[in-house]
Amino acid sequence: MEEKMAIIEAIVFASESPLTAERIAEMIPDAQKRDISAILQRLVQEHDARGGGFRLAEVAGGFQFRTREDMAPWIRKLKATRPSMLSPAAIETLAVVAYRQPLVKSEIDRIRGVDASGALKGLLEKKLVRIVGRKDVPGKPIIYGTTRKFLEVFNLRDLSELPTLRELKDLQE
Amino acid sequence: MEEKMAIIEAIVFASESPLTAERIAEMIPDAQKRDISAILQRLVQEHDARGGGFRLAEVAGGFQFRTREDMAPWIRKLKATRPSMLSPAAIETLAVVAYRQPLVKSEIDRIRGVDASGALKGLLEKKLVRIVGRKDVPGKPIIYGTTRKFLEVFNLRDLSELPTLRELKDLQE
Amino acid sequence: MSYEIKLDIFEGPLDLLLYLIRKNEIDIYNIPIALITEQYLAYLDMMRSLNLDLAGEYLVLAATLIHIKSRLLLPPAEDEESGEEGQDPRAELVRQLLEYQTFKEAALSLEARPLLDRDVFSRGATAEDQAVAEEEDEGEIEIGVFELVQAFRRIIAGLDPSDDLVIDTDRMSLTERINEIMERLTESRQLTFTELLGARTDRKGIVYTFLAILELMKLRMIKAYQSGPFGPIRLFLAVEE
Repeated sequence: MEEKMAIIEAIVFASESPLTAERIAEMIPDAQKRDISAILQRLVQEHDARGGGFRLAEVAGGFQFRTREDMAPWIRKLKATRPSMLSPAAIETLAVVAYRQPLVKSEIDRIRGVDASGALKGLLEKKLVRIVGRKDVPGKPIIYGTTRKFLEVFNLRDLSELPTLRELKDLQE
Repeated sequence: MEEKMAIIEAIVFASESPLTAERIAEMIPDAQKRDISAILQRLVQEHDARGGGFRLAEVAGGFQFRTREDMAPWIRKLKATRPSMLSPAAIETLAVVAYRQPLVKSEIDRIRGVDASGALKGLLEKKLVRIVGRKDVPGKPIIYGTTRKFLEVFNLRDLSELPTLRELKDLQE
Repeated sequence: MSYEIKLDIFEGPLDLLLYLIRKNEIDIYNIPIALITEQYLAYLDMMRSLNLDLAGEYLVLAATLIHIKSRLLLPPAEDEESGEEGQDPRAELVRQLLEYQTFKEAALSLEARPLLDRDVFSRGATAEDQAVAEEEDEGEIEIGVFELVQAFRRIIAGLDPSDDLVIDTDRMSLTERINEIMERLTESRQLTFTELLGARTDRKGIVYTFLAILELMKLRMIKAYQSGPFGPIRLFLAVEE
């Protein structure tokens, strides 16, 4: 393997969170962001072609090695602890925030028909939702949005990877 | 890649500590320890032949993916450029300064119940806290406040965008 | 009874209503309000008899259903004055239900994604990673404003409640002004009140600037002098750097 490609692979492998081409470019002095992006894409293809137990995934605007989805039953055996799951109320609230962000709490309450305080606090603590700012209306209510960690946990490259509300609506017909 | 080999690769990749063939055999019901050892050896060779940024290393009686030794300088760069984070003591001190500013150090110590010198120094170095002025009382104590960078880091237009205790309490319900 | 199993898994009144609509195989655009209201109220009764916590929102929707029912009993409105063509009283509720249903679908599609640490896993942290993490202070965390206000609440929870701890956006606006004034005074050594005001000639700007100056004088951080009645107010740092 070409040296620059091996270096990029090593850096991505060693990182604990997804790395963007920009951040990698900061570490390799004579590299262009464009070249790095191209190399990352080649690495994605190479690992997919290998068909090994893990692949290079594109998440949260960056790249991270992750196990193949169909390997999950085996990894769960390895990790004795069960991952902490989100309650249905939390996932509903998260869905509303993800699709309607930036938005205020009263909007979440209105859509779900119940008070979202508890669910919202849990999502803030799990760092899946964050405070974005305040809305410029009387009372200056807090505006919420999703975080980078939301993209990481839900394996999303960016928000546009979510199906649109229209697509979801058509699904119900 | 053969399925069993991919499974073993995924397990070793996801494990936090080096895994022995015995441990892996416990997770794969119909596998012989001998077969697993052979597959691990083939994986070692395959990754060495690829010449990528990481390899499958035999360490402490087990197997673990590790970056190549000659990649160490790059990995150090990665660790050095980690996004700067704050310790719990620093967050507490910063919270007190942010909400109670302008204030003197003795006031921070009193509110936190411990000496804040270390945390305060770190926050001054990170330019999240600054010296606002001095008080015209005996000893001329230094008065602290937050900086413009504090607003930038926390993505605030101004201090009035900070969430209030009441707003936090409203979420507990 | 299948009822009991269902009760605690409703996410709210809209969820309960959607369940009833599905159970009765009803067309959501043509809800038989009388039937649904009756079943909805029966569920509320059951929840009450089981001493389940009934959120106020359930009662609000009950009232809405009863209101719609009564309006449907009236002859079609002849609202010629308003020019409206007697809208279906169910329209708003249907719109709300459809919107909620779409987000329930969105929640399902989120849940079905390959989740980190459930379906996909990143590389296990090695001993080296942990060593590096420990080097840089015990357990550092990335934070946002939510973590900041939480930290503040934790700290003051143990304090004397008589402490003046009222923090609101007005107080923080004042703090913002105080910081600005100190910054400008550090640069220019002395300023008049008018110079400090600058372009802030609105009532709020003037009030905050004035309050900030009073606060700074009380804290003995600045000194103010006035050469005579109605003369310009000059401000100085109390302690020269």
